[in-house]
Amino acid sequence: GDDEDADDDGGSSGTDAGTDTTAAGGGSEGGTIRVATQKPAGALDPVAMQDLGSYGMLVQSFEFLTTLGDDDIAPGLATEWSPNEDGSVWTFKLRPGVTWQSGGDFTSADVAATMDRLVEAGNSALKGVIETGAVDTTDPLTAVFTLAAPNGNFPYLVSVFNAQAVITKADWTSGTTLDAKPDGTGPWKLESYDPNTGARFVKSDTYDGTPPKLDAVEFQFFTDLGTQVTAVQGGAVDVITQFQVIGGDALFNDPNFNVLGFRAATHRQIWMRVDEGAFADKAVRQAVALAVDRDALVETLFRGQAEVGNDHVIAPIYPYFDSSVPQRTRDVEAAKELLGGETLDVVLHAGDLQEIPQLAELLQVQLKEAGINVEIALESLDTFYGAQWCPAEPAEPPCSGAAEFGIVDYGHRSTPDVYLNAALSTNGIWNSSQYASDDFMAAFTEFQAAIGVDAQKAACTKIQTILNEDVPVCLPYWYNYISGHTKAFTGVRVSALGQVFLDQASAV
Amino acid sequence: MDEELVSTPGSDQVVDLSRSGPVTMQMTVLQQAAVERKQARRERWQLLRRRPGFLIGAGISLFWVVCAVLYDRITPFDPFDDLSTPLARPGGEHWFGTDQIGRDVLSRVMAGSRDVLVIAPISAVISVVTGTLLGLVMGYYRGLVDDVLSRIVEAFLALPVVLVGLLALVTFGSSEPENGFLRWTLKILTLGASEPVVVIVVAVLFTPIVARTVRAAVMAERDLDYVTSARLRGETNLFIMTREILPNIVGPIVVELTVRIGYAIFTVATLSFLGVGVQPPSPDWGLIISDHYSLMNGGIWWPTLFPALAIASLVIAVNLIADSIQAVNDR
Amino acid sequence: MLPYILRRLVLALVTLWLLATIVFLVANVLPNDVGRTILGPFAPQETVDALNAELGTDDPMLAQYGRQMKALVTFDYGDSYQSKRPVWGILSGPLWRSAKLAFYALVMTVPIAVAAGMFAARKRDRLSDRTIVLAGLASSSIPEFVTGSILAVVFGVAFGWFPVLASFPPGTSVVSQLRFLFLPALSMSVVYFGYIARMMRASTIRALEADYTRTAVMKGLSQSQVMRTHVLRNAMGPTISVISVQVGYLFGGIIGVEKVFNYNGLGQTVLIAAKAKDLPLLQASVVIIGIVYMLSTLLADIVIAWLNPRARLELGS
Amino acid sequence: MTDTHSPDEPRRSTVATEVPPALAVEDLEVAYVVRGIPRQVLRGVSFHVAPGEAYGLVGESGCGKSTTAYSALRYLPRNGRITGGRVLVDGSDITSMSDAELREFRASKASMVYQDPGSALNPTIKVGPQVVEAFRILGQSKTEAQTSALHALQRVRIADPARVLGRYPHQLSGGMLQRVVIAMALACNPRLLVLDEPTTGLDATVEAEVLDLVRALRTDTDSAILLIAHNLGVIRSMCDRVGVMYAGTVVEEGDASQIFDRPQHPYTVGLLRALPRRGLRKTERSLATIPGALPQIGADLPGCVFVDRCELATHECRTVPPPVVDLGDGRSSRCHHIDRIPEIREPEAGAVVASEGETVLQIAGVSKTFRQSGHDVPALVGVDLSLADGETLGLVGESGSGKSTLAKAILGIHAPDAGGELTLDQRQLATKISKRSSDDKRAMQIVFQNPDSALNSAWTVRKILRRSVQKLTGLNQQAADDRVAVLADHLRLSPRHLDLKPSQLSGGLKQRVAIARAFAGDPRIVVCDEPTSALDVSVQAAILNLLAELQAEQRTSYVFISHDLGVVRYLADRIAVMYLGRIMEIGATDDVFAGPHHPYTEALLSAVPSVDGEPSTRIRLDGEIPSPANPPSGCVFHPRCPRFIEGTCDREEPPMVEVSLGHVIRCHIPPDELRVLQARTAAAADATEVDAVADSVVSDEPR
Ligand SMILES: Nc1ncnc2c1ncn2[C@@H]1O[C@H](COP(=O)(O)OP(=O)(O)OP(=O)(O)O)[C@@H](O)[C@H]1O
Ligand SMILES: Nc1ncnc2c1ncn2[C@@H]1O[C@H](COP(=O)(O)OP(=O)(O)OP(=O)(O)O)[C@@H](O)[C@H]1O
Ligand SMILES: [Mg+2]
Ligand SMILES: [Mg+2]
Repeated sequence: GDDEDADDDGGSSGTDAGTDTTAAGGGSEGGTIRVATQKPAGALDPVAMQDLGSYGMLVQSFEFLTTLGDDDIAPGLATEWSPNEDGSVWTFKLRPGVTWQSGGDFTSADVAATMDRLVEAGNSALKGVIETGAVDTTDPLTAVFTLAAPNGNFPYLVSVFNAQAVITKADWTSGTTLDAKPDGTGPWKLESYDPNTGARFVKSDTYDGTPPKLDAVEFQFFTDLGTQVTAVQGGAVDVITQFQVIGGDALFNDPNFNVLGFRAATHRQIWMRVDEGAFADKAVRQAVALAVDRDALVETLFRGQAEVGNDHVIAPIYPYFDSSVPQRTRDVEAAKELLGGETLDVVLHAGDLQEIPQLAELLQVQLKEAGINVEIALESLDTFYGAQWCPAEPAEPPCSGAAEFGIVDYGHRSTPDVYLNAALSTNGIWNSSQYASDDFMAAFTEFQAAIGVDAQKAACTKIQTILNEDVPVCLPYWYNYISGHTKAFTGVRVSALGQVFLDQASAV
Repeated sequence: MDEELVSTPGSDQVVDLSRSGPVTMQMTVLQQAAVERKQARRERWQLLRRRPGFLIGAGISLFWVVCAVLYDRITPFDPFDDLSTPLARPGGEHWFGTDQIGRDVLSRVMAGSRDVLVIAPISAVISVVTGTLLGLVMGYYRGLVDDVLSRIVEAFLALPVVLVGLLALVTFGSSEPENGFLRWTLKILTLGASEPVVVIVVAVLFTPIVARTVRAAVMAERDLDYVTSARLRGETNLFIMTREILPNIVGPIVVELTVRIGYAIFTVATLSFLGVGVQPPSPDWGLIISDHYSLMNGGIWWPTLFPALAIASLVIAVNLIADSIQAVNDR
Repeated sequence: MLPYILRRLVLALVTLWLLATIVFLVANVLPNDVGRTILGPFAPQETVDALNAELGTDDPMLAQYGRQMKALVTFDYGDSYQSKRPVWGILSGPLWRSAKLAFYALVMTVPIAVAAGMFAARKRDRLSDRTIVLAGLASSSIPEFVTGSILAVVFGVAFGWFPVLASFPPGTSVVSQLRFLFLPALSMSVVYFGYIARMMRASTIRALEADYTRTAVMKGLSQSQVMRTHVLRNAMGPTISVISVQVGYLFGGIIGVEKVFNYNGLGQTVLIAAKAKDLPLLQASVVIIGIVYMLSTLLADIVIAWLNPRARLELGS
Repeated sequence: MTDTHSPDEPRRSTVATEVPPALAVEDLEVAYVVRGIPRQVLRGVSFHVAPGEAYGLVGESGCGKSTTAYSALRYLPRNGRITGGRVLVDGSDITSMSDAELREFRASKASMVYQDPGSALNPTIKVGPQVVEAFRILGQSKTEAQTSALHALQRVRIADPARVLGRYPHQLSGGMLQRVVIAMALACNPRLLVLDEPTTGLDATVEAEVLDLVRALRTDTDSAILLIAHNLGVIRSMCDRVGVMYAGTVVEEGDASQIFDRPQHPYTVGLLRALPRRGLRKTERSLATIPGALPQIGADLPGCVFVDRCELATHECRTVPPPVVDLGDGRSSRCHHIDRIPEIREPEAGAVVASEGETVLQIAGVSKTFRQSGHDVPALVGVDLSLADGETLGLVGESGSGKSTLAKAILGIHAPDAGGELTLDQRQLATKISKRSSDDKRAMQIVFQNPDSALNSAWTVRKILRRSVQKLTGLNQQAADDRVAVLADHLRLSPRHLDLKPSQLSGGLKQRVAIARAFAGDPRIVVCDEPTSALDVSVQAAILNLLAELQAEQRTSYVFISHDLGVVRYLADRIAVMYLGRIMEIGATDDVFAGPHHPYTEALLSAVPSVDGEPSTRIRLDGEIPSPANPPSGCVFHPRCPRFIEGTCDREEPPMVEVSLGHVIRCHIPPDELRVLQARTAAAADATEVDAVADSVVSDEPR
C-alpha cells in the first residue's frame, strides 16, 4: 500500500497529535476527570525519565518552549522562534508574565538551567545537538541557542515531542522530582502523588493562560491494558492515555467511547546484525524483508490502524517522506532464491511489550515459508533491554554485543533524527544492527543540514533507498497512536507520547 | 494416608498355621491366600472401574494424553502455522474460534496438552524426589538437623511464588542457559522437557511442601520397632532411611505426587500468566489465557475460556483419579 | 505456653534471617546492574556508576549483605533505590491493601467452606457430598485471574453491580470499600473455597469416625448436636493450619488478582521491586510477607492449642 | 495359692420367664461391604440377656464379637449392613427404629463402654461438660445436670469428682477415664449396658479396679450387661452366662463356670486348653493349640463353621450345618459330635527341662534417666541383675514400671546413665549399640510386642530374614539363603511364607517371623517384650511352645516381659518384679509365686482374674503408679502399700532381704512376718472373697 491507503484511519488527519473535535467549546464548568495511564516507571525526575507514564505526569504542570498544535508545533513558553541562516543558532522569544507555582517569574535563566541539566543527563534527543552553556540569557525574555551543528528541526527538539525538555525552574538540580517539589508554569498543580496508585492535580491559580474548566485531574496508574479497558467500560475512568488494537477491541466497539487514533511515527524495528553471523550477508537480510507479509501484519495486529513500512525510518507522516521509493512487498520465492535454497535457523529476541509477542509469532510463521526457522526468545523488558538489545555494558563501539536478530520498539518522534542518529548511524548509541554505511551517513548529514521541505525530501529519497536496499533493520509497519475518552467529556487533547492535555477539557 | 499402609481388616490376611497343622493343609491355605490376594486386587480394580469419578477422571486424562501424543495428526488445524481471520467466533470451521492472530483455538488447546503433560508430571516428580529426600532427613534425624532444615523449608514456603519464578527466569533466561554444564544438568534433571526453567521453578515451589508431608510420615515411622530392630543389627542410618523407612511411606508419597501434579498444572498456568512461565509460541494453556484474558471485556471469551476449562478439566481429572484410588484403598 | 511462643518467635527470627539471605542471593543473581536499571539504557555510564556508588550497589557482596542484615535487625530499610522514597512509606499502602483484601477474602470464604465441608462429610458419598466435592474441585482448578476476569466482566461491566477496579479513592467509606473489594475477594474466595472445603470434609470425616463421636452418638445426642459440640472443634484443627499457610500466599501471591483488578498490593510490589532489582524494597516486602506467614502459622498453632488441649502438650515439649 | 477349686454356682437364675429379655438377638446376620461386595460376618447369631444378667461373649479376634455388640445398639460401621434377623432391646426391635426413636433409645435405654478410654472422650472438651451432657439429654436442667454429674462420678468411686470434672481427658489416667466413661454410660440407668473389652489395655491392677466397680454397680442398677473380653478370666469372674463365638456364630452357650470347666464344643475345648491354667509350667507340658485360622469374612461356610480346624471333623461337618444341641440348664452347643468331645487329645507332656548354666549377662547398678521438658525422669534406678545361660527371666510390673526401659538399656537402644555396668560373658559391654562389636550385636536381639510394627511391611519375609542373617553373621548371599531356609524350618514357616509380605500374614505368623529374625545370628540372649499380648490365646500357645523349644535346643537366654502372670509363670525360670524403675523382688518362679512375696507382688498376683474360678485375695492398690519424675521418699511403693509401716517405709529405703536362696525382696517387713500376714489373707479369701475397699460388692455374692 501507499500513502493514500494508510490515510483512512479512525482519528483525525495526518498529524501526530489528536484532538477531540466532536464538541469543541460548550461543556460545563467544574468537575474532575479520571485518567488511566501507565504507571510511571521511576521517579518523576524530568531529565531522567523515559516512560510515557512519567511524561504524562510532568506535562500537566510544566510547559515546553514549543507545544502541541493542531497541525504542527505551536507556541508554548516561546511565543516565536527563528534560526540563523544555516540553522546553527536559534532564537526563542519567551512568553512574558509567566510565574512559577512556587513563586518568581519565568526567565531565560530557567531555560538555560534546564538545558544544562538535560545535557548533563544526556538522556534525550538533545544529546549531541547542544552542549553545556548553549543558551545565552542576556535578555530574560529571549533564549538564544547555539547548536553544536546546524539543525533545521531544532524547534521540535524543545517541543512536547522531546518529553524531557520540559522547562523547570533554575533552582532544580538533577534528581529533583515533581512529587518532591511540586512546581510548574502550566495549568495544573500537583496535589498528591502515590507512585503505586495515582496522582491528583488541581487548577493552578498562577497560570497565566485560559484557566481550565475542570477543577481537578485524577490519574490512576495501571500495569495492564486489559484492566484499563475494563476500567473504562466499568465507568471507573474517563480517559485512557494509550491503548492498542490488540486487547482494545472492546473500546472500538463501544458507542460511548471516543477513540482518538492518529497517525504517528511509532514503529517496530527488526534489527539484523550486519557485522557478523547469519545476517552479515545482505541477501539474507533482504530475504527476511521479502518474506514478511506486511499487509497481513497490519491487518492482524492493527485491524488497519497502521500502514506498511518499507524498511526505512522515514515515516509517511513526515512532509519530506518520498512515496515514490518502491514499496517492498512479500515475495517468498524471491526470498528463497536469495537464500540459495538453504534453510536458516535463527533466534528472534523480543521483549514482552504490547503486540510484539504476537508480531514475533507471526514472523515465525511467515519466515518459515521462506525456509527461515525462527525460535522465539521472549523476555521481560528489563532482561531484553539489559541483555539482548544494546546491552548494559556494551563493548566499543556503542551498542555492540546486541543479539543477532531482534525486535525493538520505537516511539513517536516528530522528526526522524533520533532514528537516524541513534539507531542507524555508525557508532549510534542504539545501533543494534551495527550498521555502518558511508553512503547512509552522507545522506543523513545532508538531511540534517537541509532547510526546507524540498531539500529535506531530496535527502530522504536517498536515505529511504539506501536503507531499503541494505536492510539493517526491517521495518514492517508504522502504527497509529490510539487514545480515547468517554463521551462524557470533551476537549481532551493527546500527544503521541502519552501526554494528555486537559486544560481545555470539560464535562459534557 | 496411613490407611494404605495397613491392610484392610479381614481381607489380605493369610491364615495362621500352627505347628500341629498337617502339611497338606498348609499348602491349601497358602494357595488360598495367594488366590485371595489376586482376587482382592481384581475386586479393587473392578470397584475402581465402577466408580464414576474414576471413569470420568480416566476418560478426561486419556483424552488429553491422546492429544499430547498425537496432536499433530488429530488437530483440525495446524496449531502453530494455520492463520485465518483473527478472533473469529466459535462455530463453523473453528469450533472454539480463533485467537488474536488467527490460529485455531481448539487445535492450540489440544496441542497445549503436550507441554502441560510433560511439565506438570516432571516437575511434580522432581519436587517429590527432592522433597522426599529432605523430609526423610528431617524426620529421621530430628533434633538440630530437623530444626535447621525446617527453618529453610519454612523460609521457602514464605517466599512469594512470583519471586521464585522471576528469579529462575532471569537467572536461566527464557531459553536454554548458555553454560554447557548448566544446560545439561537442566536437561537431564527435566528429562529434556522443552521448558526446563519452568519445570525447575515449579519443583522448587513444591519441594518444601512435599518435604513437610514426608517428614510427618517419617516421624510416624521412625519410632516403630522395625527401625529399632534395624539399628540393633547395626544398619547405617542411610540404609534405614532409604531401604527400611522409604518403602513404607510410599503410600503418602504417591498421594502427594498425584496432588502435586494437579497443582503443577495450575502453577504452570499462573507462571505463564505472570510472564515468567512457558514461552510463545507454545500453545500452553496458561499462556493462551494470559494473552487473551484482557479481551474478555470486549466479549471475546473463547480464547480464554476454553484453555481455562482445559486446565480445570485436567486438574479435576487428576484429582478424581487420586480420590478414587484412595477411596477404594480405604474400603 | 509462653515459653513455647517465645521459642517459636526465636525460630521465626532464624527463618526470617534465612529468608532475607535467600532474597539477597536471589537479587544478586539477577543480571542487571541497579544503576543501569534505574537510569535506563540511555544514561551514560558515568551517571550509572555515580548512582551505583551512591546506592552502594558497587560495594563488595559481603558489605552489601552486611547492610541488608543490619536493615533486618534495625528494621530500617532506608530508601527505595528506584523511587528514592522511604521503603516503609512505599510499603505501608500495599501492605494495608493486601491485608484488607486477604482478610476480606478469608471472612468470605472460611465460614462457607467450613460449613460446606462439614455438610459434605455428613452426607458422605451421597449426591450432595459429591456435588460439593466436585464444585470445590472445579472452583479451585480455575486460576484466580481467569475467575477474576470473568467476574469483572459479568458483574462489573455487564451488570454493573460492582466496581471493576478494586482501587478505591482515598476517603472511601468502609462500606463502599467492601463493594470495591468484593469482586477480587470473591475471585480469591472461589479458589480457596474448594481447598478449604475439601480439607474440612476430610477432617470432619476423621472426627466423625473417632471414638468420642461414637460416645456422643451413644449418649443419644442428635446429629446436629454431635456436629456442633464434638465434631467441629476437633475437625477445625487441620483446617486452621491449612488456612494459616494460605494467609501467607494471600498476602504475597495473589498477584493475578491484583493485576486484574488493578489493586496495588504486596504481590505487585514484590514483582516490580524484583524486576527493578530494588533491593531495599524487595527485602522489606518479602520480610513482611515472611512475618505475616510466620505470625499466621503461629497464631494458627495457638488457636489449635486453644481448641485442642492435647495439642498444648505437644507445644509444651 | 491352692490348687483345689470349686466350681462356681450359677450366680443368678436366668429362667425369669415373664419379663422380656433386656436384649434378645435373634438370628442376626450382618455383612460388611468390602471393596463393593457385602461379606457376611455374623451368620445368624442368637442369644438373650435377661434384665440384671451379665452375659459374656468370648472368641478369637475377628469372630464378630464387636460386630454383635454394635449391632445391639445399631451403631455399625458405615459399611456394615444388618442383612437379617432382629435385635430386641427391652422388647422393642431396634432394627426398625426411626432416627429419632433410635436417639431416644440410646439416650435412655442403652449405653456402651469400649476399649481405649483415652479416645472415648472428646479431647477438646473438659470432662465436666461431657458428663453433664449425658444428663442434659435426659431433660435435666443445667444445674441439675451438674449435680448429677458430681454424683455420677462419686458413684464410680472417683475421690475428687469436682477436680476431675474440671480436667481435660488427657490429664487423666486410663483407669480414671474408663470410670468417667462408665459414669456417663450409667447416667440413664440403661436397661442394657454393653462393655466391649472395657479393660483391654489397662494394667491388671487397674483392670481389677474397673471390674470391681462394674460388679459393684450391677447391684444397684438393674442393667443387663453384655461383656466382651479377650481375657477369659475376666469373663469368668464377671459373667453369669457365656456365649462362645466362632466365625460369626455362637457355637456354645451356657453358664459361665460350666463353660469354662466342662466345655462342650471342640472350639471351646481348644481355646481353654491353650491357656496356661492352674499354675502350669513349661516343664510340665507344652500348651495345646488350635491349628489353622478363622475363616475370612464373607467366606462360604456351608457346614460347621469350625470344620477346618476341628479334630473331630467328619464329612458331615463339611456339608451339614450342625444343630443347636440343647444340653439342658440353659446350655447348648452347635456340634455334630458332642459325644466325641472327650476324644480331643491333650498335648504331649513335658516339652522342656529347665537348666541352670553359667552367667551370661550381668547388670550392675544400671540407671536410666530421661529428660523430658526440663525434668529428669529416672525410669531405671540402680538395677542389678544376672542372667544365666539358657535361663528365662520374667519381668513383671505395672505399666510404666520400667520393664521396656530395662530391656532397651540391655540392648543398648537407650544408653544407660554413666556408672552402670553391663557384662556379657565376663566382657564389659559398650552401653551404646553403635559402639558394640558385631559379635555383641548378634549376641542380643529382641522380639517386640507388636509384630505389625516390628516387621518392615514393605519387605518380604525372605528379605527381612536374609538381611538379618547377613548383617549379623556376615554370611555371603548363598549361605545366608541357606540359613534363612533353616531358620524358617525351625520356626515352621513354609518356604512359601518367605515370599509373602508381613501384611499378608496373620499375627501369629508375623510374630514367628519376628522370632526367626531375632534368632538369625544365634543370639545368646533374646529379649521378649510382651511377645504374645497382642495375640489370641491359641496363637499365644503356639508361640510360647516355640520359644520354649528354641531355648531348649539352643540354650538361648530370655528376658521375658509380660503383663500376663500366667504366661510368665509358664515360661520363666526366674521372675523379677519391677516398680518405678526398681526391682522389688526377684527369685525363682515357684518361690515368687509361693511367697512370701513383696506386698507389691502380692497385689499384682491378686489382681489377676482367674479362668479357673479360683477365689482370689483382693489386695487392692490405691491410686496409680506415681510419676518417676518425683518418686516417693523411702520405699517408693509406700504410698500404695497395704502393709505400710508409718515412720519406716516413708523414711528409709528398704533393704534387700534374701528370703530363700536367690529369692530376694526389697521390703522393710521381714519375710517371716510377710509370710504370716499373707497366709492370713489367703485364709480369709478361702472363707470369703475379701474385698478391702468395696465390701458392698462382695456382700451379696453367694459363695
Ligand atoms: N468396618 C469393617 N469393614 C470390614 N470388615 C470389618 C469391619 N469391621 C470389622 N471387620 C471384620 O469383621 C470381622 C469381625 O470383626 P469384629 O470387630 O466384630 O471382631 P471381634 O470379635 O470384635 O474381634 P476383636 O477381638 O479383634 O475385637 C473381622 O474379620 C474384622 O476384620
Ligand atoms: N523416651 C522416653 N522419654 C521419657 N520418658 C520415658 C521414655 N521412655 C520411657 N519413659 C518413661 O519411663 C518410665 C518407664 O517406661 P517403660 O516403657 O520402661 O515402662 P514399661 O514397664 O515397659 O511399661 P509398659 O508395661 O506400659 O510397657 C515411664 O514412666 C515412661 O514414661
Ligand atoms: Mg472387637
Ligand atoms: Mg513396655
